[in-house]
Amino acid sequence: MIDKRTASPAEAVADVSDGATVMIGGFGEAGSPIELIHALIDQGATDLTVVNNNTGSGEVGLAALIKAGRVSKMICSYPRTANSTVFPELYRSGRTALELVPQGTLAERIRAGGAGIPAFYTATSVGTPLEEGKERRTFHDRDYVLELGLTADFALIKCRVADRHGNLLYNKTARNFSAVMATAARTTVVQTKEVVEPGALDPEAIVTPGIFVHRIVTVPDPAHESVLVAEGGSYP
Amino acid sequence: MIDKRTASPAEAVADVSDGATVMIGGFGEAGSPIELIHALIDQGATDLTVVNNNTGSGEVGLAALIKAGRVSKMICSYPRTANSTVFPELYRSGRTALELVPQGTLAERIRAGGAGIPAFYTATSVGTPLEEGKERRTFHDRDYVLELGLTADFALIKCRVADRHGNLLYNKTARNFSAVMATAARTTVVQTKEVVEPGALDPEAIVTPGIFVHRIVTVPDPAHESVLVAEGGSYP
Amino acid sequence: MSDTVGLTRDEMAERAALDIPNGAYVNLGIGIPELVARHVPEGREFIYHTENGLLGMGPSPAPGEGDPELINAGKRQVTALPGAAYFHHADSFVMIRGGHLDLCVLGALQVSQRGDLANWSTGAPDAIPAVGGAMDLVAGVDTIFVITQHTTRDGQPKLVEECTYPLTGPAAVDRIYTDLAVIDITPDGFQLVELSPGVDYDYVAERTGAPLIPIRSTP
Amino acid sequence: MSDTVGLTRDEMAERAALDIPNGAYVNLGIGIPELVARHVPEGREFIYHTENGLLGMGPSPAPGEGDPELINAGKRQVTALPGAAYFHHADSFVMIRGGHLDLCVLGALQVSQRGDLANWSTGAPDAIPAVGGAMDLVAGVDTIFVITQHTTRDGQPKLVEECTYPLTGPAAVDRIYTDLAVIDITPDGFQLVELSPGVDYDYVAERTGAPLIPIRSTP
Repeated sequence: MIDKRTASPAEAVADVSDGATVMIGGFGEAGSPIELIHALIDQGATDLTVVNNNTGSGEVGLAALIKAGRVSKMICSYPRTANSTVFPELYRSGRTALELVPQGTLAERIRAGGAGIPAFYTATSVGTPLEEGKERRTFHDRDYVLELGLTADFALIKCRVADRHGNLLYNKTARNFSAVMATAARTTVVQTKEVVEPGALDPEAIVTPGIFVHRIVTVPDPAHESVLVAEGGSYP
Repeated sequence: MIDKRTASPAEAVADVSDGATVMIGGFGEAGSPIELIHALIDQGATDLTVVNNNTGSGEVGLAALIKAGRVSKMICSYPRTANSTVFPELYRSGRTALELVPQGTLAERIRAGGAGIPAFYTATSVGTPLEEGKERRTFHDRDYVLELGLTADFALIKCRVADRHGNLLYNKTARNFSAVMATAARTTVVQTKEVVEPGALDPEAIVTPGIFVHRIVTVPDPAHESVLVAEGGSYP
Repeated sequence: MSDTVGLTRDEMAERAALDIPNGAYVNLGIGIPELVARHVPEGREFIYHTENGLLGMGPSPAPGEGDPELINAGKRQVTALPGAAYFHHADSFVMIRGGHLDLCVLGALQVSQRGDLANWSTGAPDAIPAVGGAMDLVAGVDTIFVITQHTTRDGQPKLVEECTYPLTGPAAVDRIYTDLAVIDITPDGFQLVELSPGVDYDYVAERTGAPLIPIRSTP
Repeated sequence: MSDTVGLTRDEMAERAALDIPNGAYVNLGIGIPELVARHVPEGREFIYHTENGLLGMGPSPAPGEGDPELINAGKRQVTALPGAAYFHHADSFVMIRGGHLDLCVLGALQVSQRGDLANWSTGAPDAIPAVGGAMDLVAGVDTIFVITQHTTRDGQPKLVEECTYPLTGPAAVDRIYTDLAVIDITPDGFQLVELSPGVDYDYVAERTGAPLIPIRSTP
């Protein structure tokens, strides 16, 4: 019987090693797998390269991971958000590096990584400072830059409901980067509010087919970042 | 009120001009928009470049369009199927050209065209006769070839249910190329068994968002290619 | 003229909305552009796209009825209208990069007379660079409207000969809506299209950092 | 030895199925590979992928219960098992090209001692070239099994030093299941792994177009 359930967040992230590249789903707090991130903080892996659209807020979730000094490099499009104070400090002091990637290019690089496409061309960033260091090439009289696919050792994502095979449905705009990251990591770890039997989900409506999912952890009542931040929470 | 419904297949394909590139959805008979293809035959446009995984079967649908001499070039992965006699004859006599593309590369070239990506690299076809004429490049010690995005003037596709905005759901494996082609054509024409009001479809389950769809024609009871072929049907 | 000359933020948004065609698929940037959604002209329907994965975005939810996982690109809670669709980020930028959106309304730090847009960074050495989806939008969407105050808080022109801030994209902007005027980017530079009530040509031209072509008189 | 020496098509498929690990995501080519689905070893579960957009493919439908739009890559009607998912062609080849499938079982015209596979064209001048998804599968899937008769109908070896037919992909094949033997591709060439009942080394070696390394004796 195919059953990708794992007992706990701790067990699901137990083998993340120092120096790993970890994609973390979410756009702001929507889709942020807070419980998996906190388990990763407990687990202790360091020198991580983290891929996320942002850098978290307050001192919980992704921001807490960064604050704990575990992240040597962020790859993201928008590291500056409301209540985002942890990353700016570490970035200015040179302790966390930043690779700034336009949001659509970031999504497409992850998609390419998952699709076995090592590189593609896009017009995004042509003629801007973010073109620097990229190869430029003309197709049909327009200029494009070469961008490289992005893969990871782990993806940590959150969904609404999963079946034992790892077929996933998300909640509204929490789908964002998660459904793409699931395809691009060697090991994709999902926290879900609910697990159902295969056949309970409509096969026409599945967003992430189980082939992309390796571990499922049930977190029935996940924390909301904005609530924790409003409460002044910090982790650990 | 946004309403993309069009009165008839004839009206939906009225402006296809000679020399147009037309993507036609379907894999074998699954998803083949027979009524739209027949309307295109009636309409008379010729010198078409057609993109489809196959070349149709019998003398109906795509095969009938080819038989009518309207297709100067096919772009496809598998022009040879059971009951496929029309294309081989025209190909051997030099009246229809063929661009043979591996199936995954065909899907990805169409996806790239729809995504504003002019070109990408893939390992598929490296070291084979289909590599001929393509640029080869090494990334991370593996060889890849450069492939170009593919766009079209029109996409003719079939779905199960649409709403007025053009949000689409498909039927099982009839989704195949159609959902990708919808993104890559200047004008996407859809035949659907049913049209519903916006809000009737679950926004989490929509496969093709309405932004990719321009015209919707209701064909409540579409013909099945295999049935027509078994009956010895031919069009017109 | 007084400090209150020209349009308010809300009036600028209303003016821009007038130029959006019926049925358009529109992405609204953060800030004044968000206000455009309040001003759909009578008889028209626009479909709003937010790059974090929603087509058919509706207004803010009633207090207490929002979902923290139903947000817009500015990370504010929104709603989904009938006919909405959710999708992931790669698909969302297929819409943007692939040229499927009709129009995008963005804010600006500077716009050059060639339509170069700078709206993501002042280039200050201690700034945390953050670009989001702006570069994808200007590269992918056909028609780019900018809504911006005509000058900075300390009176410097934002419409300039050459942008001094880092570019979001070259030759990107089609039309600019400011508190003082509506201005097109043309091959000849800034073309005045319309003056706000109580504003004259000289007032706008003085506050514009490049030549401003007067409204063509009807022949 | 008689003409009926070695395994039947069904037995070859059964033998190959024995080597598929539990829980594997598997794509089956057209022909003998399709028969593998009938032989899931006791206690294992495989998930079948068909490149035309289905994961969790089940057996043929009962007569009269099929849907002409629920088919496999060979365009035959199939069913969908509980836990199945439908997706479009680009996503389907994300699974293939991106290395997400564990294993693919294909037919062959020729396999070289380096694992080069030829299975899409005889290169005949009047043939209609047709490749389908074979090149994507061999380029993207880690483990490629081949099931094939050991020789052609007129007795020519299909396991050869160099393929003379156009390649599907170089250095693609890991293991070959024929009616006569199981053979691995190794850096040293064809390595005999197992002989079919009633078949000996010499019989296989004579029918193999390149050196065949005997089964290593246990030290």
